[in-house]
Amino acid sequence: MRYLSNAASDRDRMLNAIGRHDVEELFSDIPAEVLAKYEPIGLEPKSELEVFDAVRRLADGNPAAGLVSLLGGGIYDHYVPRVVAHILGRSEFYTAYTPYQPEISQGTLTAMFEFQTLVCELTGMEIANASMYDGATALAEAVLMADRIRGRGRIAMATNVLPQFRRVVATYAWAAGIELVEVPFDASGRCAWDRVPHDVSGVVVQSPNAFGVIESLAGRKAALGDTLLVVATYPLALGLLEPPGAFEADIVVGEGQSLGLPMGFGGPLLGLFATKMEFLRQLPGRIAGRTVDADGKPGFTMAAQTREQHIRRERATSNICTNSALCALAATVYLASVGADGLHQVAELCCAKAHYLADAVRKTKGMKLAFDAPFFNEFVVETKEPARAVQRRLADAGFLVEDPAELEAQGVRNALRLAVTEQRSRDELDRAVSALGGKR
Amino acid sequence: MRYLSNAASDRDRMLNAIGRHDVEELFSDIPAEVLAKYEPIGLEPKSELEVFDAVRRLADGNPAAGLVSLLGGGIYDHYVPRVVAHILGRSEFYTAYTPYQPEISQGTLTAMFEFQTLVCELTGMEIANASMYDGATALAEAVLMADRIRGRGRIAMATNVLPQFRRVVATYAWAAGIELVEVPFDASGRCAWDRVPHDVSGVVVQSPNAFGVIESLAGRKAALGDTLLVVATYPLALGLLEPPGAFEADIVVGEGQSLGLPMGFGGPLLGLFATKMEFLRQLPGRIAGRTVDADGKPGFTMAAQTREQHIRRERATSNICTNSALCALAATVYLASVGADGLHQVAELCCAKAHYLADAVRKTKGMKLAFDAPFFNEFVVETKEPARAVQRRLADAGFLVEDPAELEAQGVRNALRLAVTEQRSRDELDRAVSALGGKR
Amino acid sequence: MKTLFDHASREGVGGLFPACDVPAVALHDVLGAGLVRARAPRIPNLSEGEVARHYTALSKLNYGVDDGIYPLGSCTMKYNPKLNEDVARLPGFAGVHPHADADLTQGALGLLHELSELLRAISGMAAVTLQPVAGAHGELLGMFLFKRVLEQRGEPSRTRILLPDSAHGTNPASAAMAGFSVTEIRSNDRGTVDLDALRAELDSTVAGIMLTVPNTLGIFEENILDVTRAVHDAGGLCYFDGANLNSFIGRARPGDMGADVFHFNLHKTLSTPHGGGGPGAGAVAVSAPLVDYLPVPWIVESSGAVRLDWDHPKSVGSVHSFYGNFLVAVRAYAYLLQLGDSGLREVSENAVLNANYLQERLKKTYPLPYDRLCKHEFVLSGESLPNHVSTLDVAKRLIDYGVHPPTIYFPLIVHEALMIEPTETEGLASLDRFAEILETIAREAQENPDLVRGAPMRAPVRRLDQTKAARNPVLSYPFDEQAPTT
Amino acid sequence: MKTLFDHASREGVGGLFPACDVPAVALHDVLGAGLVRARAPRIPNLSEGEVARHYTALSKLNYGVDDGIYPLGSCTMKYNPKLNEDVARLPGFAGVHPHADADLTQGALGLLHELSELLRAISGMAAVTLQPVAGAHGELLGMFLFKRVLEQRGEPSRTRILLPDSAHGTNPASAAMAGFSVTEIRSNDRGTVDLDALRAELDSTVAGIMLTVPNTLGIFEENILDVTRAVHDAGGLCYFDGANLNSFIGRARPGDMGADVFHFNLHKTLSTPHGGGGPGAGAVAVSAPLVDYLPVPWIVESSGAVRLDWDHPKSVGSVHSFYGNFLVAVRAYAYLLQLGDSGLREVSENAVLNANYLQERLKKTYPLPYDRLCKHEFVLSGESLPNHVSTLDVAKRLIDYGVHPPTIYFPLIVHEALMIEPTETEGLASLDRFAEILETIAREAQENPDLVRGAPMRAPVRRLDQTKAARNPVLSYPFDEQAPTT
Ligand SMILES: Cc1ncc(COP(=O)(O)O)c(C=O)c1O
Ligand SMILES: Cc1ncc(COP(=O)(O)O)c(C=O)c1O
Repeated sequence: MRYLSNAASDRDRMLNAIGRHDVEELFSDIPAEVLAKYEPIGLEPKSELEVFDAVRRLADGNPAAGLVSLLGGGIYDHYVPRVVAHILGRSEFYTAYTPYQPEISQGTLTAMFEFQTLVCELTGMEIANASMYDGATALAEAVLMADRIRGRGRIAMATNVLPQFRRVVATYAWAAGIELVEVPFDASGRCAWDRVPHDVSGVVVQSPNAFGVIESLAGRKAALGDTLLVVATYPLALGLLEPPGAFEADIVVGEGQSLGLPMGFGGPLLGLFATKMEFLRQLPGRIAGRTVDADGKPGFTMAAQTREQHIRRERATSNICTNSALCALAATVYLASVGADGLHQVAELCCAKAHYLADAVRKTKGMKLAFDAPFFNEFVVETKEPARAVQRRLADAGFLVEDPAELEAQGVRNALRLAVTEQRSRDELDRAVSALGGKR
Repeated sequence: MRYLSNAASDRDRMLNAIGRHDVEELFSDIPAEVLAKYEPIGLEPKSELEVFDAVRRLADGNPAAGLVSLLGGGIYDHYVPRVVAHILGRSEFYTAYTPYQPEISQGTLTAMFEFQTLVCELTGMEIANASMYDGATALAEAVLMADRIRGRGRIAMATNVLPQFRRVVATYAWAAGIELVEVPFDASGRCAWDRVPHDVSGVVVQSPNAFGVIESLAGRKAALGDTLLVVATYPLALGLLEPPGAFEADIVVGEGQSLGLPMGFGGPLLGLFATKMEFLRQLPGRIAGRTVDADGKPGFTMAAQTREQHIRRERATSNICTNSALCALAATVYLASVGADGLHQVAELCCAKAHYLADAVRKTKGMKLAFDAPFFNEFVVETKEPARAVQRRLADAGFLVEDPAELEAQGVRNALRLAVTEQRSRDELDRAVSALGGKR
Repeated sequence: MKTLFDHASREGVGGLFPACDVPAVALHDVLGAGLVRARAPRIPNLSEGEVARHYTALSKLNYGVDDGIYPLGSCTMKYNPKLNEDVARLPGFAGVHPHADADLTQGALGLLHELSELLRAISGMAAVTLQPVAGAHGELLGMFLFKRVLEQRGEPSRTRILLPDSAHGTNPASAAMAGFSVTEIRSNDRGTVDLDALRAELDSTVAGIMLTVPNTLGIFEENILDVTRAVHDAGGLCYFDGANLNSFIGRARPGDMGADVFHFNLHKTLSTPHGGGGPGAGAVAVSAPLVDYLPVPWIVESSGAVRLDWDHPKSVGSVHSFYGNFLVAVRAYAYLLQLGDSGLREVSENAVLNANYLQERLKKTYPLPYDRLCKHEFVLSGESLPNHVSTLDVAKRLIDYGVHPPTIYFPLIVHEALMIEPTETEGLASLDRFAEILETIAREAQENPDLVRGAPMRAPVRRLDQTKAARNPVLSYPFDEQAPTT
Repeated sequence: MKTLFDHASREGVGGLFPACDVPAVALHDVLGAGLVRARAPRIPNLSEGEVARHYTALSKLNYGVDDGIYPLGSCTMKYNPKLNEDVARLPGFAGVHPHADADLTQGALGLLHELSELLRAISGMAAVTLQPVAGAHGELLGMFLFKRVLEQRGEPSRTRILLPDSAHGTNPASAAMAGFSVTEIRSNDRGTVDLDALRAELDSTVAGIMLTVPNTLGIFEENILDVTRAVHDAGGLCYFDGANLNSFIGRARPGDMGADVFHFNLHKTLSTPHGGGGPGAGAVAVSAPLVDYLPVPWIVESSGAVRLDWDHPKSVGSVHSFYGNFLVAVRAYAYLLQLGDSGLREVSENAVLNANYLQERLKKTYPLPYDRLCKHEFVLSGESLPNHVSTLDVAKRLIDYGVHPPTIYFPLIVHEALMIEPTETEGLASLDRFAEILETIAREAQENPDLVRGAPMRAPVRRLDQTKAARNPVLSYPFDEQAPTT
């Protein structure tokens, strides 16, 4: 086998050295009846040439990758600067383990520290961890954390939070014995704050939410009292939008895919998690901190580890071990590459292009925007025709638009969600408008 | 501009520091009338996103890249182990210059030394240089070198050498005032040795030659006396074939593309150049040698530099400076990846598959092999029908086959050259046979 | 270490994104005042070259698998084939949105389906989900499944999870996150579960047991069938932590040992890279009675077409936004295709042979508390080192010799533990070199202890002060510590 | 340094290539005895991990542009954009066979055609060929063109090429390879061509002149128009070596200065990487009278289709197997698209500003023999260093400070030359750091000369013995020096 480094002769020498005659002796501690039951999986080994070919054929079997995407809902077709993959392709980064030995992991640790800083800068929060699995599990952990802090056994969550987030939160909360209270949205598509109950540990909103609508967060935290304000966000939009931290959010989470990750059929993703310094001891996940070495030279190491499973075990703030480190590095290199100016520019492009499309939709017969509220780069269109027919028409014209079933399940009928990124040209948008209106 | 690192404010500071007011002053030494004549090239700057898109569209405009290749003639569709590109993608290798400072270029120099060794092992020669531009210029330099050594002003070259090699040799020889004498091929497609004149500095043959035929080199050198035997070869075939060195060749050159380089529309390529130790002083190009450092520790550096242009100027053995270093690294990593066993295996696959196809061709009505002589992975088919019609039929069936015009120019009419590599499956070959025979 | 924020920012970099080809929007108008960001995030604007240099320099402060042996016990830091990286970057995979219609993503769905089937066959169990994205995530899902099945059985009072004292920290943490309490079962002097201690705990409050097979000492529970039978007989369920599957893959199946839930670490067993801490992938296999509870969406095939199936009312719900770490699954799939059946056996053969070879050699120098046949790893102790040299010192000294230290101070039941997993991809020459270095360090501990206690000397930094990091947490760049970035 | 051949080979690696799916051939039968290789080449069989580790380790012994400033004068070691690498690897380019029919390769042919047109506009000349693959290759082609045009003009007796004494070594070597003799023209005290010395040589044996513009001192020949006019008046031709085009690109054109042939170094001016010594690409532009002699095939466009045109009977022939270094051309093309007209001007502005800034600062510490406005580079002298410290010592000491030395001992007309080209992509902070280090070294030469003369201390190896390498050439692995590889 091409990846194993012992020759048959090496194996013989080693067997000899340990006083064994047959390699099967090494498995004598496995019950014989278990060994006897083993059945091969029926796979012939293949060469690298054949496997590359076979897997490439599967990749070619995804026409979606070549169509023009108007898909959003948490995952967006953003441009990734080419330098990102080059840095991630350095084996020192991608083949390393969690930096348990900081002295030979300063690359990973410095990047973690930068990532945390960037998340703080984007969200307006004081501390951030080194990543969670994805936005959905980050939110689920935020719910657990909020309830650990306030202990009321109940969390309120707006129903205009993305379905995939709500599903995961529901599963985690059920298992943890936390009751989830649904908060409806109002006619503008925004959280109906007056329906938030009082006796909850925290309230969860998303902004921009599942309809692309930006929630109005100003003054909410003051009204909530000690109920924790948990906000899920879209980090790229924060190049333009006032961050949750500016509205005194207590915990901010988000899906970081927009920051330099490929869509990758939905994984791996990047969970962002930020909070206030006062909650550090309740934070899930890893965090890098600055320190000094024996010579007093600055360096980085994992900090506040006593929260973590490998030390605190069943009393840890989370069970997370492997996280999304390399995705966090991608986000770090992405943000370093675009800089503050580029982040503003790309967010502005998304916003302007989405508004261009929305304006055209407004002028299209039989179409209107479902919600009259500010949005960033994504909005919901209500159609007179059955939405699925419109979706099909867009598909025939080469556009990817989501199945309307998901919006319908969320209570928005005959509607399509359209997302626009900096990758969409005016020409593509004009063609989409034609297709929406029934022209090709 | 994204690649420049000075801000406008930096430039102001620098101008100030050097006592200039305006950047245009820095160009005051260019005659004003020249500056005045300048005309912009009419190109708007584009963003990385746009350029990637635009260039990718050009790449998509090459359907040849997706068809099944039976093309050969010096460039072959071989499989490149994936590890090769990963190593070449390390910026320490690809962004470095020629190793003028050996102490911080041991990576490049060690790989050069390995490459030279590998070329010697493959060709059976004593020394090899660190690369030439391509096989054709390597052969041209070999012709110049042979004539430098023997000084007769005449070189004999077989007409069954690849046309692209012959063209380049002709240009170089003309300029150097060397007369080229053509040696015809016999009915078996091999060099007509009895037609080699006596008063030449060297005789050039290629094996396998432009028809895929393996030349019979045994005993030739002895018959030539002090006329130098120059052999162009196909290095991957040397996994199977007795190397030119075994037949006492004096200079061996070759196109190294088969060793881990993409076809790349014909460039960059890799010129191999090997010879006998006695001719070191006449060798063109760079060569790495082993030495020791100030502590006696072994290391590598450029050797025998007094042959080279930067020292010997107009009396140098060649003008070559930049060569094909990174391609030589690719070949080195390729050979390290396949090992002696893999090289034999891949050569055997090529050979077996080509013979499978040839056997089927022999059985196809209206087709025969043009030459009755041993071949490696490439052969010439004579067709009863016009060869171009057959080529078109193959093209319609998705096969790339060369325009018969080139063979015709070489004196082989109504014929197609077919090359087979390890990448061709039996199924593809069977389909090619059907298409040859008129079936689809 | 210079950070990103120590680089001077400059105006006018640009060049990544196109000029706006639609009418610009007045942000305050379209978004409304108060929603527009007042203060830009402090991210320097740099040229691409400055960015490339910064991160290239950082990369060189790291040690990766391509730099040498990386014998972290329990982590299976084996070689990560380059083929895997290439296939995962194919635009036909990387560029697929998870919400695209199934008929436009048959390649991706088909791969996920095929991989599940292969993993199912490897595990010998009834069904597999690829949704979990890490080992701990698989454990958590497993605990959710336990909870759901017990709920459905009308046994919500089964709230205790039993755990051997050698368990990885994620095991108790996962159990707790799912609302279970944890009871530790001590190991016997052979390093395996003490059957009597286990039986004493088996009552009607027991939800089940979490076992690591082989365990974190690298020891296979010979009486695994007795253990799982006892738990099942008592009405409990059996979770198998599969982090160490490389030691028996291709030879034995958890499904034949009584597992109800088994998690794979694709980033260990199936060679996908660890990425400096992630992303991973943690497929979960279940026994027949648990199938209905698997998370939605299922990936199902019928008459050649693969689709997402949401219609499983008993399902525990979802544990990930989409279908797990797809691009990691692509890598694992490519690896499995290369291995085939014979390759699976070669993996376990080499993993176990390498570990036993090293164990036999090193036990002459470092005490081996559980001296018996091991599987893919073994645990030495540094407690007998002279001159107050600790396991931590040995680890740091290994760095000076250019190799990565093993896992240290885990499992907790071995004092001053050095947990060594050479992995199957290491060759004899590399093992011998590693052993020699450890032997040299033992000698140094005797003859020149300061050298060991003061290590590392030859790393980018010397030993880092963990106490300071904990006491005075600096967790993001202290912009105010110095003059503002220009 | 461990070489590939120092690794132990092993049997049974395999796994790259498929099993043979056609009948095996008996080699001795199909090839005939005597043609089958008798002894396998000595190449070890290794696992992929062993190969990856070996070459990863080698890469770390190198210094690249991503590691810091690389101020090799005349080499333009600027930043190599990652975009370029990615587009060059697109399968639609990398997987195209040069013999595929033109209608199947319109993307590639179109790119070559467009790039030629852009380069033609930049040069202000009549036509461009992309066939040469390096600067020296372009020079050689230029000399072939001179030869052919003179032949056609019936002036074969024009056999002398004039060359300033500051010329790069490839210039005289190229002239000689094309059968010309070389006459050196001395520079005046301003570092430019001495017009009188030139005029004195201009007779009917002169084929032409090769000029480097700006020259290797980084100085622009202010009287370039006088020089070219004089040569033309005397019936000669003018070759411009364009290695230093980054100093005036976007502002001035060789076509407006009297050039008959001009070569571009795409791997210098247009940011394509140097690859440790190649591959490069060296497009050649010619004036109208020389167009007919350009090498075949031409790449011509008519009514939207691009094709190869072989029908140019006056052509000098071919200088490359195919169409030059296509994948390098792809990179250069992508770079040009990003630059646009404004970018071209920014390139020359920054190249020249950076060089003048450094020149002004460093001339206070190191003598600047030609003290005047420079273009993209300048040449200091190390001759006044105290305590027998040489330019070589300074270069090696720079290595200890983690930066790459400049070009040294070239051009030949400056004693102990230090030829410094910061390039346009370097930023002020990096320039200041480099200057500071050079200033520190000058101080060290005074105060602690052994430190400088003994440098480098902090490189993978210490100073290498060049004499031994020359006297006792070991040019390939000495297999016999030791026990044979197992
Ligand atoms: C035995 C064991 N179980 C579980 C885990 C957790 O796996 P992950 O890090 O993928 O969450 C690990 C990882 O180190 C482990 O070694
Ligand atoms: C002035 C000058 N001319 C010509 C060359 C030769 O170019 P190449 O190395 O591409 O052949 C160089 C390269 O160093 C150079 O600096």
